[in-house]
Amino acid sequence: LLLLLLGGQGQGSTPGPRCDCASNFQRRYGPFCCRGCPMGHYMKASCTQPCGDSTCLPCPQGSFLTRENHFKTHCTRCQTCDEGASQVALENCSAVADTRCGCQPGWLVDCSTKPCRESSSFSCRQCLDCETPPIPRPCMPGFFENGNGCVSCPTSSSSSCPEACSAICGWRQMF
Amino acid sequence: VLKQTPTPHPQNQFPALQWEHELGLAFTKDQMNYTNKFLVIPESGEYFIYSQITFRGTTSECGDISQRRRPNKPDSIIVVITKVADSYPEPAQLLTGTKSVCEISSNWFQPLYLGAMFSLEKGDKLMVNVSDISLVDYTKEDKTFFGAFL
Amino acid sequence: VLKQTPTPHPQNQFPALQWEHELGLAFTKDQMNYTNKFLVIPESGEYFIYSQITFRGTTSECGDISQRRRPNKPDSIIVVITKVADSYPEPAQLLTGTKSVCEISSNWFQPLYLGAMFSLEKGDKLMVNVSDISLVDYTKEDKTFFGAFL
Amino acid sequence: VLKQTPTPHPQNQFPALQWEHELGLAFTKDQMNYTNKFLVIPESGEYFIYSQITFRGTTSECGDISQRRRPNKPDSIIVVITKVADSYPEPAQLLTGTKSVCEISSNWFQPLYLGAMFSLEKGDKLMVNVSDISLVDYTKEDKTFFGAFL
Repeated sequence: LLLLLLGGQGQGSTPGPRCDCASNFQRRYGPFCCRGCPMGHYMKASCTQPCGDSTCLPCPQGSFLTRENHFKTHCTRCQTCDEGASQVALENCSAVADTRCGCQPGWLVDCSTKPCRESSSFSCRQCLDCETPPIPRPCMPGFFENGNGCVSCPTSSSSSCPEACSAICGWRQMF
Repeated sequence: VLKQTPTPHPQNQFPALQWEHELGLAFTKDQMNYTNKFLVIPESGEYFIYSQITFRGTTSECGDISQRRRPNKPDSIIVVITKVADSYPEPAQLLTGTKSVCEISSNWFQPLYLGAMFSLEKGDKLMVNVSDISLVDYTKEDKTFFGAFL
Repeated sequence: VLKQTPTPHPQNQFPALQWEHELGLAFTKDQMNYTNKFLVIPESGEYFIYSQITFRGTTSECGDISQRRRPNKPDSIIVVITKVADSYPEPAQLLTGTKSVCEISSNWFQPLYLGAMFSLEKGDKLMVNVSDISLVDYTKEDKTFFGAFL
Repeated sequence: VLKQTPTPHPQNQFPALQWEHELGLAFTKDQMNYTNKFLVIPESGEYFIYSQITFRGTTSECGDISQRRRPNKPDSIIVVITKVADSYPEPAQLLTGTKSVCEISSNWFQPLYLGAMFSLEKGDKLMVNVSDISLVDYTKEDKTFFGAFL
């Protein structure tokens, strides 16, 4: 005598949808396998019947979740754009997507670090000073301008002493 | 931390920060209450209080080395965790993080972290004050935070 | 912390550190489990999570003040404590320490410390990610460490 | 922290700090005992140990950029939390905060914070050692502190 058992594996007598938490959008909570929450919602409570839906509530204002069929119990807080760095919100936070910060049209994204990383902060600079070369600034004490760089002042007595180096090698000119 | 709305504060007092206490990673529990910039202590006992403030700024005058005659005085960043109690009219400074800033780079950013255990009374209120609110990085909750537990 | 064997990591993700969890001062207790760069949370509750990373490097390009036209951009050191949960497919950044680096000295070294309380679920996994593993001082256990307690 | 009276200390050891343990915010409880620079552990268990030392100094030689040919070597500030146990004749370094100092400003000040959990035995003694006592800011209790809890 061959006894063939099919279906629900002891979860209620009527053969319902496959509900053994095997598929990745079900998760076991106590005796039940539950279906997850949609994007933009957090899980308030797990399901109360086999293969039931979890209780999902919308993300409160200022928070979001981008993924489907999840079991997260709180939403992620939206980032805030850095007004001190002249950033603006290119896209405001919604229940399903974080704030997207950037620069207003005509402004340049100026990464704060070198190398620039994906997570590096940035500031926005108005483009009227984007193209023009930086205002040349005097070289450090002990260096003089040579071409477009700064070169250290001569210390040997053989060479002439540039004016910017007078504090270092100017005395030799007097002899 | 929340984006701060500049508010008038007494001349000799650093401004207090506003905090998010429900969204994202933030939470309160066991009657620990947050109201109007204060954590309110629900029962007397020893609490571990902690905070990190990430500061960021553009280059400081002190760091401008091109016009240098002699070393400049540094700017500074300061964070203070303060207790306000009904039992005494003056706030008490529990923890202070203070650092000089003299950066030669075009911009700078750095955190100050504080944490210690204190004997507190029911009803005591805790706040976080900073030397300059405009330097506080409020953009992400994992960079600037404040908490206490029994 | 253990000497790190460079491993490939997704472009937009910082590499995770490997830790010693039995030798010397390191220990695990009450079913707290360490496996493959992760601390695994044994029971749901509020945990205080902390870490210090000591970074060290040679002088940075930004700190080379001789060729200066105008202030250079700083490099940076970053440490992030990250949570990975079964309940959600994306990791969550719990704590971030980020500091600009523009040192004029021949070499530099500095710690970043982080610590805060979080509400965690059984099975949640914690790891420590850093911006540049080659800058991490892994030589002594009292300089670079990571832990959590209930 | 108390104003430190310079005391001779072994050449290879950093000097230990003296602490106030009763006045102001300082307190000891549940048989935790403070004596002669040491916190004495009253019962075996896992303790969270923490300390912040605020250092301050005038400009460092390394930061003197006027005569610069090539980058100088930095000074450094170091804080170590050390355990002394009857079970073993040598002290154990539990936590170390170490930072290079190469400040170009006329003066500088900065904190180093440490905190972690350790498995300790009854009778173990904890002290805080620093690289240079003269750099420690002992003026206010909220800037420089030390503690442990079970």
